[in-house]
Amino acid sequence: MQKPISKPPIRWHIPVFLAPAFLIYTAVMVIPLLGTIQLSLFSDIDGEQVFVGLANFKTLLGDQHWSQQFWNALLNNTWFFVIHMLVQNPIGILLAALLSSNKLRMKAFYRTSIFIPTILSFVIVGFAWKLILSPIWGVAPSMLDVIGLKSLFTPWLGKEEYALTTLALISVWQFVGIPMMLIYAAMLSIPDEILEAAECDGVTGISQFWKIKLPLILPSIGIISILTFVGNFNAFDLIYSVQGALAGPNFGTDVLGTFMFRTFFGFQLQLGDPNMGSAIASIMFIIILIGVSIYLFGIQTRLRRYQF
Amino acid sequence: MSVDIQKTACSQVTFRAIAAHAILITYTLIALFPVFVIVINSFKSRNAIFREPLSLPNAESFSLKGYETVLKQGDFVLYFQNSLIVTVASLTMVLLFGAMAAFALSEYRFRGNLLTGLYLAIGIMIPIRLGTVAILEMMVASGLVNTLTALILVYTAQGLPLAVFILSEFMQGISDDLKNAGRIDGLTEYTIFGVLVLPLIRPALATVAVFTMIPIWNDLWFPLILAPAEETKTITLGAQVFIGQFVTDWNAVLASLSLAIIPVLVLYLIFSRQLIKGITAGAVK
Amino acid sequence: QDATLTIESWRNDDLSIWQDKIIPAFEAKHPNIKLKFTPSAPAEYNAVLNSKLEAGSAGDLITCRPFDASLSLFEANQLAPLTDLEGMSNFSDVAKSAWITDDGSTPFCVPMASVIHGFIYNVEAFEDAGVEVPETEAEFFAALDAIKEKGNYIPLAMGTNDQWEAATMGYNNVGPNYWKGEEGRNALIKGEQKLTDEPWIAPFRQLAKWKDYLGDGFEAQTYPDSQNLFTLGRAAVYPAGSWEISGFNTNAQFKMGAFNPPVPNEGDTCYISDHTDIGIGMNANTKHPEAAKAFLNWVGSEEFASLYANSLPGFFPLSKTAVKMEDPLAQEFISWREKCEPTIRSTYQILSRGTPNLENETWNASVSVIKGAETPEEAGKRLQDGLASWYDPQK
Amino acid sequence: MGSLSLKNIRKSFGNVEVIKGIDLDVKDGELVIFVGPSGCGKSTLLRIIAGLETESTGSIEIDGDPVNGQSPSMRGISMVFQTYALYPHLTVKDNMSLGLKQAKRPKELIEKRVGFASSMLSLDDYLDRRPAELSGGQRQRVAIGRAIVRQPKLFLFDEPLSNLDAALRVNTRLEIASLHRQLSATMVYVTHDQTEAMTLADRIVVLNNGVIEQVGTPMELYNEPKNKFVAGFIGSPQMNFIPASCLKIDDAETIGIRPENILIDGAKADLTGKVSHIEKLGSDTNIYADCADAGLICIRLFGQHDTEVGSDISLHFDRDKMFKFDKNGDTVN
Amino acid sequence: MGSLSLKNIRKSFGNVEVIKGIDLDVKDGELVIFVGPSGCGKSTLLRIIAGLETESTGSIEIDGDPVNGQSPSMRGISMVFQTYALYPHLTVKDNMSLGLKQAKRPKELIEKRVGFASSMLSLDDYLDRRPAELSGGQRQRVAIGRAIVRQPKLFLFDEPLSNLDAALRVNTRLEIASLHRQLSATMVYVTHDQTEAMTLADRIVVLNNGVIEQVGTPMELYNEPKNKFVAGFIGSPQMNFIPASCLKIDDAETIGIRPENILIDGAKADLTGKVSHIEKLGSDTNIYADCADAGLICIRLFGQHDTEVGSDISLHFDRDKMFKFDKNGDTVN
Ligand SMILES: Nc1ncnc2c1ncn2[C@@H]1O[C@H](COP(=O)(O)OP(=O)(O)OP(=O)(O)O)[C@@H](O)[C@H]1O
Ligand SMILES: Nc1ncnc2c1ncn2[C@@H]1O[C@H](COP(=O)(O)OP(=O)(O)OP(=O)(O)O)[C@@H](O)[C@H]1O
Ligand SMILES: [Mg+2]
Ligand SMILES: [Mg+2]
Repeated sequence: MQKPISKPPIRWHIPVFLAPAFLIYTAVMVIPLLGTIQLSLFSDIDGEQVFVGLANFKTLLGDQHWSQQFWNALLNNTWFFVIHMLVQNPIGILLAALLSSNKLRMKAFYRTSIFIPTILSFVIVGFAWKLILSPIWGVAPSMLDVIGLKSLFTPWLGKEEYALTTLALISVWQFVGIPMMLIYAAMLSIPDEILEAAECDGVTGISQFWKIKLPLILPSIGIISILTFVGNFNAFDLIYSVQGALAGPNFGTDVLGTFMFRTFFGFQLQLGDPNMGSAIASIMFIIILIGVSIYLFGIQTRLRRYQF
Repeated sequence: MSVDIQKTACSQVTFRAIAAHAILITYTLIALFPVFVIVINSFKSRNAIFREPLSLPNAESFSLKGYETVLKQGDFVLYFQNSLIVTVASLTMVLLFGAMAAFALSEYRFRGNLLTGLYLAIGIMIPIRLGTVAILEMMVASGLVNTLTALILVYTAQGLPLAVFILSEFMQGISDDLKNAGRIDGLTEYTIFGVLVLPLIRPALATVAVFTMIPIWNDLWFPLILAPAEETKTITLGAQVFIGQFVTDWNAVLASLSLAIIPVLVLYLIFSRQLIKGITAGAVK
Repeated sequence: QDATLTIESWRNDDLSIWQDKIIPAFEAKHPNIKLKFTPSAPAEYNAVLNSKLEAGSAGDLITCRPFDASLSLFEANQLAPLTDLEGMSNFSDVAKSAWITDDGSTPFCVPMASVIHGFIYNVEAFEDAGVEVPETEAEFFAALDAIKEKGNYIPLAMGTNDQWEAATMGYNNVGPNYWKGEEGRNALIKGEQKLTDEPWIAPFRQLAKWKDYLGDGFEAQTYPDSQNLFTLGRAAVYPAGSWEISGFNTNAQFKMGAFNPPVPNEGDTCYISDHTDIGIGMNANTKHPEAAKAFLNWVGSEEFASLYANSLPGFFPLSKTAVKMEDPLAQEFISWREKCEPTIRSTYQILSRGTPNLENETWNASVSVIKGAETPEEAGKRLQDGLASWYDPQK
Repeated sequence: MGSLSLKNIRKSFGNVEVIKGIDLDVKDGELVIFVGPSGCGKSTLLRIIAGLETESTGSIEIDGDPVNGQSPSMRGISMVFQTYALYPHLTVKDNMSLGLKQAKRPKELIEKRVGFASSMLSLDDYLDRRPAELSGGQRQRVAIGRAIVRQPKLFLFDEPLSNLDAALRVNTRLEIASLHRQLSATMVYVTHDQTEAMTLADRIVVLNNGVIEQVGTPMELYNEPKNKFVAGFIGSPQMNFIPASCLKIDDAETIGIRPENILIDGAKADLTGKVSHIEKLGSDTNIYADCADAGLICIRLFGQHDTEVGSDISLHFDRDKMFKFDKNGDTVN
Repeated sequence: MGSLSLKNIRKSFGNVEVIKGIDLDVKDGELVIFVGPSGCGKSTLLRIIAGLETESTGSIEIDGDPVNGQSPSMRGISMVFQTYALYPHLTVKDNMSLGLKQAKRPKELIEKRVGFASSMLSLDDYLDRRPAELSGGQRQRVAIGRAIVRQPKLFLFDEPLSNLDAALRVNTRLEIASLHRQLSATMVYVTHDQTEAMTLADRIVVLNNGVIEQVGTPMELYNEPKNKFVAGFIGSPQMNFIPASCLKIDDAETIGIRPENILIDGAKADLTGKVSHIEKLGSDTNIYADCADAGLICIRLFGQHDTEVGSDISLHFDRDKMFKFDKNGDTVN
């Protein structure tokens, strides 16, 4: 009995696997967000939403008042990101590397402790650090005093030149658990035997990290960088809870997130302007999209993945 | 001479271990110090908090006022329960659906693969908060306002992009031979996913679970907007009562938020037990 | 018929007062109406409320921010007009001004309370330094100097981290004495005065001098820090709003007094900021308009005024009928209404409708001036330029 | 029922063509063994048959039905992977029974089959261990067990015995042979072991560099190799190749003679040389003699022999058992 | 310089003791081969020597220095893993040179050594590939290459040739032997291949179930096995074991006779039976005869023979080559 040559059957499992995520995500996230993004092309004129094309963007980038705030926020954001990349990720990788070394005791304790800040709510983080760094209640000054560095103390959160860096470091403190966890998970999947082979080859300790582990976890580092990028350019809560929506001192800690929130939802007497707000959001989105695309097409495709 | 070599060898090993512990302990202290400050202060009277923020509660300054206020105000057990239901349900959906989508994207080549991946990744780039009004309208229309379902749906949507992104990366690390062995064993694609792939990416699932859980647990915004009713209040929203316009009841805030750490910590501990070394050991040559 | 009304509010602080006093009092009178007070955090209130109104899930009764925030809700047909509400007649035009259309024809919120600015001081600190309550600016600074000299107290408890205190309890606290209250404020609105004019620069000049009397590291000092600093007895004078009274009463262990903003020269008329702050309106889409109106009428009643004012000393009723305050500090604040001219905060009406937002700019400018990052003149010029960029009468 | 037919199969990885046109028919119930040098494409071919690798061109029929594009699970095959590919998170028992469970076979049947396989493979003591806790040979046995419990019509074995010790290897080999007979299943088998290939195969396929050099029964390949490559590949130690000129034979370029067909005989010496190295295997002895022009010649003697390294040796070749190859390496008759 | 001494090594995984007290001295420059059934602990012992597994008790000396607790890199060893354990992210070349680079050896030296190893292992064409793009045998060769380029004093090989084809296996074996001579390195080697063990080893260590059964030169083990286990393990096909009673010998429990020492001789029949199965290897023929009480007996004949399955056969045993074992399996002289 000769069966006809069958065409490859439709692989129904692919849509089945994709459907639930796709549907929920589209319905609850994409459609509402599209609605919002679309607002950026409209303007409220006498209570009517009127299509104005790219006028909002023109205002945002052209109007001196808006553009000044925008560039300030973008610059701050970039600095915020730079600090995370330079401080948070290396520390996270270092901690993960230490934790994943085989013979270490008390791993679980360290891992949990270091992760605790990450599970705190912003309200608590803001409160704790404001209390600690407050010049009034003396926690930080007196601790610096113990090591004889009291003269170094200034009200970091209140000074324009330090506030953003301080906040970024607080954020690093809070989120270092994330790169740590991810890298740790990646390191766990490296088979023991490869590391044993390296041991025999005399590739141990730090050079083992550089030459064996690091290349094997590179895809995870890529993910972390992109998550840091996306997370930082969406940053909002910490700054909001420590410095408020006006992101003081003198907008020294204003990032795109706070700028957008202020504009979109309004603040104090400033009424919310969803149109301008979504224009800012759209620009944020574009910035992030560019970054992510560079990663996806330029870097991720070049990162090799290894199967174990 | 040879004995010397051994000694240095040993001391080098111990030195390395000591250095590792030193770094980790230092960082642990940095990580825990602010938490310590919060916890000790939640047991002190208001004046003591600000007079001596660093000192441990003593007979004079010890006060459970914060905790009393918290327990008196509203139904905190219910809030806890709501938070837990929302978190666990959203997590389950995020992990399951996210892993399914990630599997489809990383395992099969099909037209539109990259595009679908990008589409799902877009969600990481815009805060879902921006879609609030439309989401709220949708929930009002479907009568889901003031139900936990509304929150669960939103958090699922919010958590999916990241989950898909991270999980598909990890799924590419699973040996093809292994999945092929399954196919030859007659497993369907669904069972390959459920029986082979899911258990093997446990560390990644745990990681994603932790990442997803935290913002859900700590979120204030959507509970405030979608489910502010007494019966559906979450713990974070419940704690918010103590943050006033001009007067903040720091005792109560500290107490309620210290209490709120515990369940996430427990969840975290549960998940982090899935971070196991050598899950794929012995699979292939 | 039976109805349950939900009240939207940003007043987390008042939750227990509503639950324990106000709601039972009302329900006793209207057994078929149930009330639910559901406050949200003040910082998110506007955003949350707007979203809910837009989606149609907001409560029946809505606590109103003064001026534009509520006006825009009314214009979007989300607040119901209250023109024919009987209770409205109990309020003066000034009281209603914060919640009425620009042409003054249609009110949309029942005024609930106002707050008065001034200074609260630590009586022990004054005794310690041997100073009297200041009447004039010169006396004020002399007193601060004396306290500073003595060194036991921080003269002024204020920080700039949160920004708004500098503007609200600084600029708008001392300012009315210079711009002569309503006179200056209206002139600004009409475009007859500019923010670069002396009456508007002078308050900045005073603020600039405050720097030396603030605590170490005031740049990072937050609003709760300032409150704590004062109530823990470490600071002598607290530039205040009357809303602090109840909190301070519970937390401070020492005797407190209050004085109105000192006048520039002896014998000048004093002006105070008596700011219309809280109103309450009706959701235009409520399912129980009759019940809601019943409640709003009750809010206009004397019973409510007295109940509210005495439960929340520091929030003063706006109705025409005088209310007797039991709290001495509150009584002190309200007594200024008799000797001084009241006005509202300069930026609140009309002037903060555009971008840049004058209120927010004033926060920022006040902080800069206190820190010395900007001179009073520069600050004034910046505010004026900003305002002129969108506000036609000032162009 | 389990026949297999490959037509002009080709496969490239990137630019490199590793399978260069394979045609092969395997009859139902036949056991065919692929041999060939490392990297010649045996595993790739097996994976193509299994449907794990898509052929670049060509067609595959199993049971007469074209299966191109069909998924592995539809093809009704079992495979033992060269890399084992065990499920690391499952116990030995679950590794073996997963396929049957999936097919919803009754519990008792599963028990029985797994019991049979595990006792046949001496895995009874390890049923509850996970792969990471097994030795290399034990893992390999689990992989075999997993394949055989399913009793499909077509088995694919990729070097299934390479990590087993001699005794176990012989046993397992015999078990596979009897399984083959019992189930009359078709088997395709890759091995490097001469003994395995010679004893187990119905037919051997010699692959080289992506093409088939010769297909035939073991004895055909041994006695009538088509060319020098096959002649050299089959038989261990390898056939000796001597330039025909050394032996004054002129109808060939190269002469091939198997080590076992060389006699040490001073009287009728075809070549003389010096003993350079001796390998004693107990049952046989391999003597390597250095014969000037002819190069190193291996002589295999039955039993144990003591010959001094460096001593002179005279070799006589059994003319009947000589192979002649032309310039291209093809056999000349 | 590269001597190795193990004293009372024991190792347990959880409750299961897999190495049960091993004492062994390996002289400098010696090539010792571990053989033993799958799962008997060979790899574990090797890993203990390498320092990858910590012994539960016992001491290890390399070069006379105790190395217990020392890290593998300090012990100056090279190891070929049974599972290869190649670095997946490095090319073949880098896989081999990483160790040398790490030791900061000069570039030219690295080039030279890698060049030597890769040509010895026929890997020249694959130097720029990554492990995932190699066949099983190629991977194994890379693993060998990685071990030998470092030229340490002690080599540990875990079944290094199991995935290579016969020809390559012989070559690589010879190369390892010559490497061994050239470097006078000490080598410990695990294999399942009889030929490899017999030809390559200076001494063979027979392990069984975590203990050493016998240590000796290949011929010692072949000719004078201490017990039935060793006798059965060394030699392929396996020695035949016959109840002594069948042959009417009473100073032993069991008689062992190797297949090659059985003659087919109607005249002097010790046993008769029926041919049940024939294996033709080309160079030899194995005949399996069913001999009633004595069971299945394997007879190995040199060359090719045609015997009909089912025909009667008479077996004669060479008395000199018979082994006698007592009840405990120990050899009786
Ligand atoms: N991590 C482990 N946990 C528990 N048991 C183990 C572990 N590793 C090995 N074993 C057991 O120890 C015994 C010895 O293992 P080992 O790998 O040394 O065997 P081997 O002699 O190398 O066998 P093979 O020839 O099959 O490779 C085996 O029975 C194995 O099941
Ligand atoms: N993914 C790949 N990419 C590129 N080349 C590959 C890939 N897989 C295999 N090859 C190459 O294809 C050729 C054939 O590989 P295959 O695994 O079929 O060999 P094999 O005959 O099984 O060898 P062995 O006996 O060593 O296992 C080899 O040269 C190998 O290097
Ligand atoms: Mg292969
Ligand atoms: Mg082993």
